[in-house]
Amino acid sequence: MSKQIYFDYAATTPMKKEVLEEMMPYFNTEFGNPSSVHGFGRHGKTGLDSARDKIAKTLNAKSDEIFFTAGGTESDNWAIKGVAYANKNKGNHIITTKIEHHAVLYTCQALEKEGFEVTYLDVDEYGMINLDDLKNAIKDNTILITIMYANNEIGTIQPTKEAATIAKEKGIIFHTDAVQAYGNLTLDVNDLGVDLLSISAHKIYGPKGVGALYIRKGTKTKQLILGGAQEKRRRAGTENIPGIVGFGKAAEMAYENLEAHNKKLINLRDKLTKELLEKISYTRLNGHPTKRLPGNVNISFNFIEGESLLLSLDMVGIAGSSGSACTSGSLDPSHVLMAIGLDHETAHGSLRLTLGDFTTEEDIDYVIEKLPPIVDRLRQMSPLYEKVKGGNK
Amino acid sequence: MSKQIYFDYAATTPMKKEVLEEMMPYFNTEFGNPSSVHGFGRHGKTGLDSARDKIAKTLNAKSDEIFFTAGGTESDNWAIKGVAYANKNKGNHIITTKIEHHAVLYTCQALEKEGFEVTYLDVDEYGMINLDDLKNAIKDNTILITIMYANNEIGTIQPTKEAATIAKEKGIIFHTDAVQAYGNLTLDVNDLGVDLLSISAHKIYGPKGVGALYIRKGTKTKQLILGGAQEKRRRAGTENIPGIVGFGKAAEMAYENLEAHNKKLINLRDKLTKELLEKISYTRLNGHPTKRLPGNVNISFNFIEGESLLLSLDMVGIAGSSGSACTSGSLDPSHVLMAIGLDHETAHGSLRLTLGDFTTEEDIDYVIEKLPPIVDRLRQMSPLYEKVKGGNK
Amino acid sequence: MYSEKVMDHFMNPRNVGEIESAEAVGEVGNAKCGDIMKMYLQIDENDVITDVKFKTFGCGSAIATSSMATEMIKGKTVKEALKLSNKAVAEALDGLPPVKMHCSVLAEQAVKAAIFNYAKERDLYYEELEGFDPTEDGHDHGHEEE
Amino acid sequence: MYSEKVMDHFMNPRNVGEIESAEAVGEVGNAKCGDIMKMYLQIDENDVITDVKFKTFGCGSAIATSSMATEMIKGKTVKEALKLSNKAVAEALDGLPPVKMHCSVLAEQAVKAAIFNYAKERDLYYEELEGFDPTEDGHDHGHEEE
Ligand SMILES: Cc1ncc(COP(=O)(O)O)c(C=O)c1O
Ligand SMILES: Cc1ncc(COP(=O)(O)O)c(C=O)c1O
Repeated sequence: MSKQIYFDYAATTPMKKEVLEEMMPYFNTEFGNPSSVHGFGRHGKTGLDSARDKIAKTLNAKSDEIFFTAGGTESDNWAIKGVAYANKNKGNHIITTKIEHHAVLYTCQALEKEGFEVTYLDVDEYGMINLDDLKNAIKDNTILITIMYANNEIGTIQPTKEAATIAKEKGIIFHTDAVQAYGNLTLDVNDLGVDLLSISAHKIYGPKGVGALYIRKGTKTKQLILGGAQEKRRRAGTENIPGIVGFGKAAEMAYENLEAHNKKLINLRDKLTKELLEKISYTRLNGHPTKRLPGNVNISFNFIEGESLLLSLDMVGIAGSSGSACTSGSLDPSHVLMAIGLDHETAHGSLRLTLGDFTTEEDIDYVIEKLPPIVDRLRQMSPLYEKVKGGNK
Repeated sequence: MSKQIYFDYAATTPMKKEVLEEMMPYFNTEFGNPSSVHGFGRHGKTGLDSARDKIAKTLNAKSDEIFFTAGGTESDNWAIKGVAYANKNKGNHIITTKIEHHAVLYTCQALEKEGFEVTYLDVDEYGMINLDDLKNAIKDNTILITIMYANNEIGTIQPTKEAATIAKEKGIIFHTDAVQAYGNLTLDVNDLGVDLLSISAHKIYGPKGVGALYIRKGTKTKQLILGGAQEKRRRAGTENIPGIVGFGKAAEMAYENLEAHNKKLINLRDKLTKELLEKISYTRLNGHPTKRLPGNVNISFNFIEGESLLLSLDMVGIAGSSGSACTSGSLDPSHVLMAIGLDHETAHGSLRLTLGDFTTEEDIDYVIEKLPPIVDRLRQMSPLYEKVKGGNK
Repeated sequence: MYSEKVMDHFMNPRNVGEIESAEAVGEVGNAKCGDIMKMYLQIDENDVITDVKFKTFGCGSAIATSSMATEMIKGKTVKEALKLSNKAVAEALDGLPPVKMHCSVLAEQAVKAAIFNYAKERDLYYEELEGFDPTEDGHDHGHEEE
Repeated sequence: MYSEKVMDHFMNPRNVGEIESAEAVGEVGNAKCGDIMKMYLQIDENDVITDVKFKTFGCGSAIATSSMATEMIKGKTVKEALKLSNKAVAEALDGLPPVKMHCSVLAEQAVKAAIFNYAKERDLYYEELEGFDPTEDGHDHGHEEE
């Protein structure tokens, strides 16, 4: 295969060369353990501190409110379990949504088994929560509200500030999974009023296996990973200095170019969406038409299944993703697509194409050219299509 | 400062250039998410599988018994909490030792707060457990024994096989923290009979922020990190493919050269120990004289404090570590040095010099030359020394 | 993740389509699980399957196993076709990933379902269909236990 | 982690040693916590500290603060020396890491302890020693709360 175009930036991103360059010295020159009393360690410490400052700056947080983790998943697990365990004297009720990432959802489910009570808010057809639902869900024993900033599958951006304001009025701790939003949207923890916020490096052209949790000063949490005194005794384990340094650089770069990045992505995103919906019948855009991540396109193609669509696209060098269960080996299609009201068949026929910094207009044109015949070929094979094709187009 | 010699390999190691080379393509070429249905993801998957095979091979384990984590700390936390929570229907008693790494110790202490019962075995003056103590500590409700393979401070190697055999006879799950032993000693999980074993990449010239947990097939455990379906649904989070690939390479290299590596280190270690003990009075070797890690030297210098010793060494380009509380900002000196029976003053005056693949005979000679006058200078300043110096030498 | 044979049968599936006046038609699977297979068999007076077509909604391996199954029963007698096992289909494709083995089960069942309907209409008895339930979809997506 | 001044006073400490017939000797700290400071003051009839020496068992900043404290009180009157605050010592060293601030407290207390003993022997009263307890070691290693 010659051409290979990446349309799966929401899954992970290639690391930028500037990020790798920044990391290089920390692999085998400035490689010391930052807790050590010697030059090798001090240099590591300097890299660590500077990355922490950079990330704090992008979030308008204080440096000592940023704690490094091994990724978005750990940040989510830590945020939720940490708040739940540290505040269980105050109550045992948690509010979240039906469309969270599994890192949040499964953590909440695990807490339910331990005796916590969890309310999973519904979302509308665009994947948007209803703020009145949130208000109504709050009870005297609610200790935590965790609502994702932007959805990884359908890109919908939640009214996070409004939700956090509701939480604050009631004195409830508010966490947001901003793994998809970070680096793509302006996030100001003070303006938003969130208490905890999860981010991950590999979604913003940084290294895999590195994330962070913002914890507002004064927020009561417990540790998830116990051991050494790293991260002010709140997250143990020898620090992944090269990774953290890379994260810092990636964060800095993302926010240097945010406006240009966004403008470009939104243009390409809207072109791709419009053309595909026009060119191919029996399709629908999933997620909110405008309140969505700049790089997210998610379309359902009726009568066909997502994995076969992905495989066919892969054969022409287009790398996308799907909410079909068949891509994950599980039975049910994406819980997000089900939550916005799709039937199983439509959910299985969903395609997510996510755009990023290396996506070009030609790439978009290439998809617009290649996708319609592929959809058509698969529909011709589908027993579901024959039932309708007599009728319309 | 010109010369800089690293004597802190037990804290962390520089990454080998071969390891970095192996990782490079996965940063921005083969960077895909291995769960994805496209070429970028498939290549990541290949790197992941091959690293898993390599590590399994070094432990004589099956590939599907190796689970990647973010480091030794997470592996320890997961092993202990995972077994404790999954087996609490059978009992709530755990046995460990007083000289474990904090990743084990603090996890056990946290479980105590949750209602588990923990026995902390004493060690003798060499840091060795007593197998009869272990047998006597076992109760009907014992569900887990966790004993470190080799100690990170004093290097003592435990009779792990014998301890695991005792556990097996009683049907108790056995975990060992082999973070320091891995890559330095031959470890065969089947010969040893351990059920879980923690390892970490950055201790063997691999990347920081990557570890693994060996879990014998059939061992009942619970997840620590919940979310995506990675690692056969047992450890969530987008896989750190470059890091894992580097770990695989580092593991392979460590075991290719094990014998030569060991022979060299033991020679240098014993020379350094012998010369320092001979040249400087009021000293003692901490840890077992022969059953110790090939690269570990740990000596207490009476009347002086470890951090000032480290600082002085750093000024002449020698990077070591100490069990003194003053290096960590905590009050009490190392729990390990206390457990082997040192008084506070002696524990505070301990120096750990750990040797590795890049240590040369000249480096050893340099320390032998530089250390005695430094010790002497600090002793001349010490109010404790004046009390004895009238008497002996 | 897929063998070359699977990819070949996915990209160039054999026997796609419908047979208007097929003697035997069977459909298995459901949209919930993401795969539906429909099989059309033309069967002559000697019980020989002279033609076979399929339509499949499903993943790559669902399409590939459908294609392979049709190839494997074409020209065979009904009794021989009933002996087609999912393992044989998977092996003919040089194997399937564990999570995709259910697709081969579905292909086997699609053939059986078609013949089941054929037999029912004609009041024929095939020992091989003893215990076969066309409403069971045999879905076991190979979940890992923790 | 340490300022250049701290490193200078650690590597080249001023006034190390003992004074055989010192008017005032004080010792604070303990081996458990890893730092002991002993201070010797020579005080003339006008209450002026004409010489001062120290011995310290402890970390780099314990040695540096001892050294700096001796420098700061040398030539001062006892009353002036009693005004020496730990903050002043730390500032004179261009600051100390938060976990090491207790070392400067110890240095302040070592001076006070010596003068306390001097005053006790001679039945002198210094208002600045009101409430001073030479057995308190003021150890707060600056632990982070979770
Ligand atoms: C919304 C969201 N939350 C959490 C995660 C988990 O992050 P990571 O892969 O860094 O563990 C992801 C991505 O996988 C995500 O998209
Ligand atoms: C014995 C032992 N266990 C666990 C760890 C923790 O490993 P990591 O730093 O990879 O989290 C270390 C090293 O810090 C160690 O020496």
